[in-house]
Amino acid sequence: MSGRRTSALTALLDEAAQGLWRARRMTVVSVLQIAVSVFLVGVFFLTAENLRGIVETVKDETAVTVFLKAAASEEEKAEIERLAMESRLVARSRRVSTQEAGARFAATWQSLARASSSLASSPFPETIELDLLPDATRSEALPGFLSLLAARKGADDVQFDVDWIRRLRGAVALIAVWGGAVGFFLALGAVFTIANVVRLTILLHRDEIDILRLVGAPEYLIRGPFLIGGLAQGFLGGTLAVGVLYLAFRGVLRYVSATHNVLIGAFIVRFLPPSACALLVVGGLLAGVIGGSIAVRKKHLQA
Amino acid sequence: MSGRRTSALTALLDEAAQGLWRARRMTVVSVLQIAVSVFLVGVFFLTAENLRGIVETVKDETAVTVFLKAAASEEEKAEIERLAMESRLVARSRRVSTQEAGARFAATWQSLARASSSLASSPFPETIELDLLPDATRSEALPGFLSLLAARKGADDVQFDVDWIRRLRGAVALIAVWGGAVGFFLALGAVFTIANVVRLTILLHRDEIDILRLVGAPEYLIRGPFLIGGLAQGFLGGTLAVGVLYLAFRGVLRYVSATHNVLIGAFIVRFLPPSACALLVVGGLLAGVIGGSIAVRKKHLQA
Amino acid sequence: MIELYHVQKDFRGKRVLRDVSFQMSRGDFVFLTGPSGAGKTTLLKLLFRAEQPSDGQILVNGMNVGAMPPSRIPELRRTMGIVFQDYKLLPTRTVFENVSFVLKFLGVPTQERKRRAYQTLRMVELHHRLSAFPEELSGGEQQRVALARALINEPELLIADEPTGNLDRRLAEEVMKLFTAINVRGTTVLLATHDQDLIRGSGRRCLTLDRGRVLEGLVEPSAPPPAALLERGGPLAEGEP
Amino acid sequence: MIELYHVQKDFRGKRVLRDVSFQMSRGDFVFLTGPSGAGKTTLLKLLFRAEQPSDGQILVNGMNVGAMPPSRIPELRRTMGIVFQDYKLLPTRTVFENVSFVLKFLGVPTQERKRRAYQTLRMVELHHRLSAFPEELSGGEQQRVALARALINEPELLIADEPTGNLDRRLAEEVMKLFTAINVRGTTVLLATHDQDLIRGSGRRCLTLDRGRVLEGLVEPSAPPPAALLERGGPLAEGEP
Ligand SMILES: Nc1ncnc2c1ncn2[C@@H]1O[C@H](COP(=O)(O)OP(=O)(O)OP(=O)(O)O)[C@@H](O)[C@H]1O
Ligand SMILES: Nc1ncnc2c1ncn2[C@@H]1O[C@H](COP(=O)(O)OP(=O)(O)OP(=O)(O)O)[C@@H](O)[C@H]1O
Ligand SMILES: [Mg+2]
Ligand SMILES: [Mg+2]
Repeated sequence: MSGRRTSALTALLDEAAQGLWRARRMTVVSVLQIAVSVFLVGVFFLTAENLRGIVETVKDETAVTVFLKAAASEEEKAEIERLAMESRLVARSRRVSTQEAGARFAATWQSLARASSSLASSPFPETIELDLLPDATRSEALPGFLSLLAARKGADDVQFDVDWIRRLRGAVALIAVWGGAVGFFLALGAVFTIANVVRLTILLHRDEIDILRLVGAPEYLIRGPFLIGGLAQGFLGGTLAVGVLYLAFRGVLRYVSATHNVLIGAFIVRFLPPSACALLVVGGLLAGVIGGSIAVRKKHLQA
Repeated sequence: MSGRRTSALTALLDEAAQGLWRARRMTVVSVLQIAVSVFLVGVFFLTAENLRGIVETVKDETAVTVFLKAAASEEEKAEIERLAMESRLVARSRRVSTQEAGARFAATWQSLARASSSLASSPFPETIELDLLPDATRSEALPGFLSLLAARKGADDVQFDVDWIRRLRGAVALIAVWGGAVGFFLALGAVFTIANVVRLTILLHRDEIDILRLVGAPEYLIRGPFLIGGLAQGFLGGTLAVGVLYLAFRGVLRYVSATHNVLIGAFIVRFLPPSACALLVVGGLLAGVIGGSIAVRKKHLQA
Repeated sequence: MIELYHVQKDFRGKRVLRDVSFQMSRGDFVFLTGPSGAGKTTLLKLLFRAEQPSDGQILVNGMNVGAMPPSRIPELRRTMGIVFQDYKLLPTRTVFENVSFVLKFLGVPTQERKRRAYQTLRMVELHHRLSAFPEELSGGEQQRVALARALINEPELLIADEPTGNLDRRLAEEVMKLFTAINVRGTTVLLATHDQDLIRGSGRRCLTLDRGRVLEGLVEPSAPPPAALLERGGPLAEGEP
Repeated sequence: MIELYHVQKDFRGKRVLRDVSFQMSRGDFVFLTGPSGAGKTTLLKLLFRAEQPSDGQILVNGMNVGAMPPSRIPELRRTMGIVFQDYKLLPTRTVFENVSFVLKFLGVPTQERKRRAYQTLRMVELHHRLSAFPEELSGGEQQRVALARALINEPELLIADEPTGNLDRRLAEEVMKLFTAINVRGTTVLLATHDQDLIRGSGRRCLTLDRGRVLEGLVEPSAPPPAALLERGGPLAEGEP
């Protein structure tokens, strides 16, 4: 019994390997096709992942800056802070001293740090930065609140570019919804493409399958090789896609940092986490297996 | 001669139509496959087109705002403007009066216009907006220039968030390069997929082609139907893709404007121009024709 | 071994077999003949469930073939050796693989498969083309590969549809000797053919199909062909429902 | 019409035809026979350039077939009617389309095509199956469709490879009558067959191939078969380079 089982498994693996090898050009093309599809989905994942990072950064930037008069007393400053925190519009308040503002400026323009520190009067007044709560920009109370702040004694000016933030918000929302739609279409396209290629491949083998059935080949030896083949192709394609995606990612990153001289670290630019990579490989693998099993399903009774 | 020619053309068209109809399921699938591929490329085009719009908006936003003291004299103001224009960093200078700033604010927060105008003291000081030249943010002279402006008599404060703009610039650069790479991969994937599907389809007809050759069918009647078929499928697929793309675009737009309550008009959100649509359809059409002609090319001598 | 009771077969309303009944016992050797389009191939297809009967009952080896669940079909076919009229060789596999494939799923080890494939191909004089592909073979050679595939497993039942149509007289006679030998060893043989010479020379029982009806005749060796039956044969009657 | 001079054909070093020379004039009717694997089909394939000769010269209708540019092949084939040993019917087209396709690219209008297809199919007794697909036909019916396709165009040269292998005796004789009739109307006929009865009954010139060599013999009606030639025939000699 055990000997017989082993031999059935051997026959199955043997058939699968032979099948892939006999149609080796087709095998390569199928693997590439799956890789291309998985790759495109991966590109989307990667883009979405990093766009999300940027969007989060943007969200954090919805801050109000209160410029303080140089002469403002500590009490006046504290009152502004208290007012802000009581407003139900502000998440966090932060005091930025003249020195700190200068240091910030120096940090981003390092080469010019000296020039800045050698200026007679510091161009940076002390400020209070307020992080707004997520929905504050849409609140009807905001304009009044801003006026109120500006009218405080210690406040010199209140800076809040509503228009700009509103636009950015719109853009982010648009990108998010559009990105979701694109991702949906991409995944759909990939599934459709892989299924289609597998279907066509098996249509090519239709006569062979009919003959195998006619000579009484057991179903596991007819379907099995297609399933194993689909699995192997899907796995290879998925892995290939993730590998190429990683290389493409590193390439683009290197190109951008070389030509634009930006400290990419400022953004959360990162590759897909291992779990997402695994998901992509599994996706390719599943596509191969499901395509294979669907295509072999029918025509059981006839011929 | 003319009668014979007509009949050859008739035979050709007849064969092409019959071929498509005989394999109608396959025809539908091929059209869909081409549509999916063209659609994905179209999605990318559309995204790129609109992202470009946003990026341009962002570029325009690299402005320096000089807040003027309420007491600043006209001479002082003019001097600041002159200084700005002489700096070789500034593209345009624009004065924004208190009224204008209030109106802007009111325009974006229409429902709150009254509240704003009823405030005792206007929260909006008069400002001068300076549009920087494209490379100004990278110029070493910028910090000094900003300090200089701030030190002017009429100037109350100079607002310029270098850090934020630097980040945005980096993001835009990254998105542009990455987008280019994605577009390249997408187009490559689409071409590969269409060619692959056409190749598989013709492999399915291999025996038929061999037989037609054996009974002496002229090449135009063997290849012609595949070319015409490819052309028709490509055209249908391309048109379908552009149509669905338009519908998807409108759908997303409607969804975003309904849920986010933003005046999309603030951005240059637009569908692809007719030329790009035509390009997509022609792309699908060419893919079909080229795929068809490549696949029928070989095996001329043998059989 | 084979029992047919009132079997009918219609294709799209066209009756191809009408009220066919006959029995064969284990170890029998029976010819099936009849003019082109009489229904020979259709009758054979019913036996291995490549078609289902429109009416009537078919028993093969005690199994009700017409009504068996699809999952049991492979099992049924594995007890048979079948020579198809159009050979049905796998175009992407060599002669050796085509012939030995059936042994693979019976769990026969590779060495043994090779040995038996060689032996069987030797019987049809094709042992020198083991590694050729079907398209590199002549018509007659392909037919002999199909034959070898059916014989390699020493099946309980051998169904052969026109197995000598592309063979010259000498090879045809060799093949008939093979069938006789395998029949002596216990295999039941049902052989469809047009070749009256083969039937005449054998003295076996012979079923004649004519327009879907079965007429039985036992032909003695060296007896004249059953002209009365044959001359009636023509192409299928037109448009009979 | 057909001239072969010292033609050789090798497949991967295996010599299938060796030094074959023969001539046929316009209007001739010649049989080609020989055991299975002798090279009959290969010889015919050379005539319509489905294969190229390894050596020697082939002239058909004055055209040097072995050396002609690929672009002229369709033209060559259109002057011929060819019956392939394995039929080569288009599986996705009906009997009518299969038969009338060759008229399509000769510019024959639809009505005329229909008329001629019906007439030709009537000659092979298949006019009632005009709209059937090949897989719905019996082996012999398929063979007759292949025959009709070759005949419909009243070609200058008819090449038939085993055209009666799946036909019963009565139909085979009908087909031979057809060939004789078409030959009388001027078509040159070259017919490969194993069926010695067909050759015997005709009294035509007969080329016999044996292991790639051609042996010529004219068989008189009712004369005994050329046993001396035939009995030598066996399967292909092994491994000859
Ligand atoms: N799938 C089908 N659909 C419709 N008609 C069919 C189908 N299969 C067979 N037939 C018809 O049934 C009749 C009998 O066919 P069958 O193949 O059994 O004949 P046969 O006796 O084997 O003939 P031959 O000697 O020519 O092979 C034929 O007229 C054929 O056209
Ligand atoms: N493409 C090929 N590659 C290798 N060998 C081939 C090829 N085609 C034919 N042969 C071999 O050439 C020999 C002659 O083949 P051919 O088909 O001409 O024989 P035939 O006389 O037509 O036989 P049959 O009567 O069986 O049809 C055979 O042994 C065959 O195996
Ligand atoms: Mg039959
Ligand atoms: Mg042959």
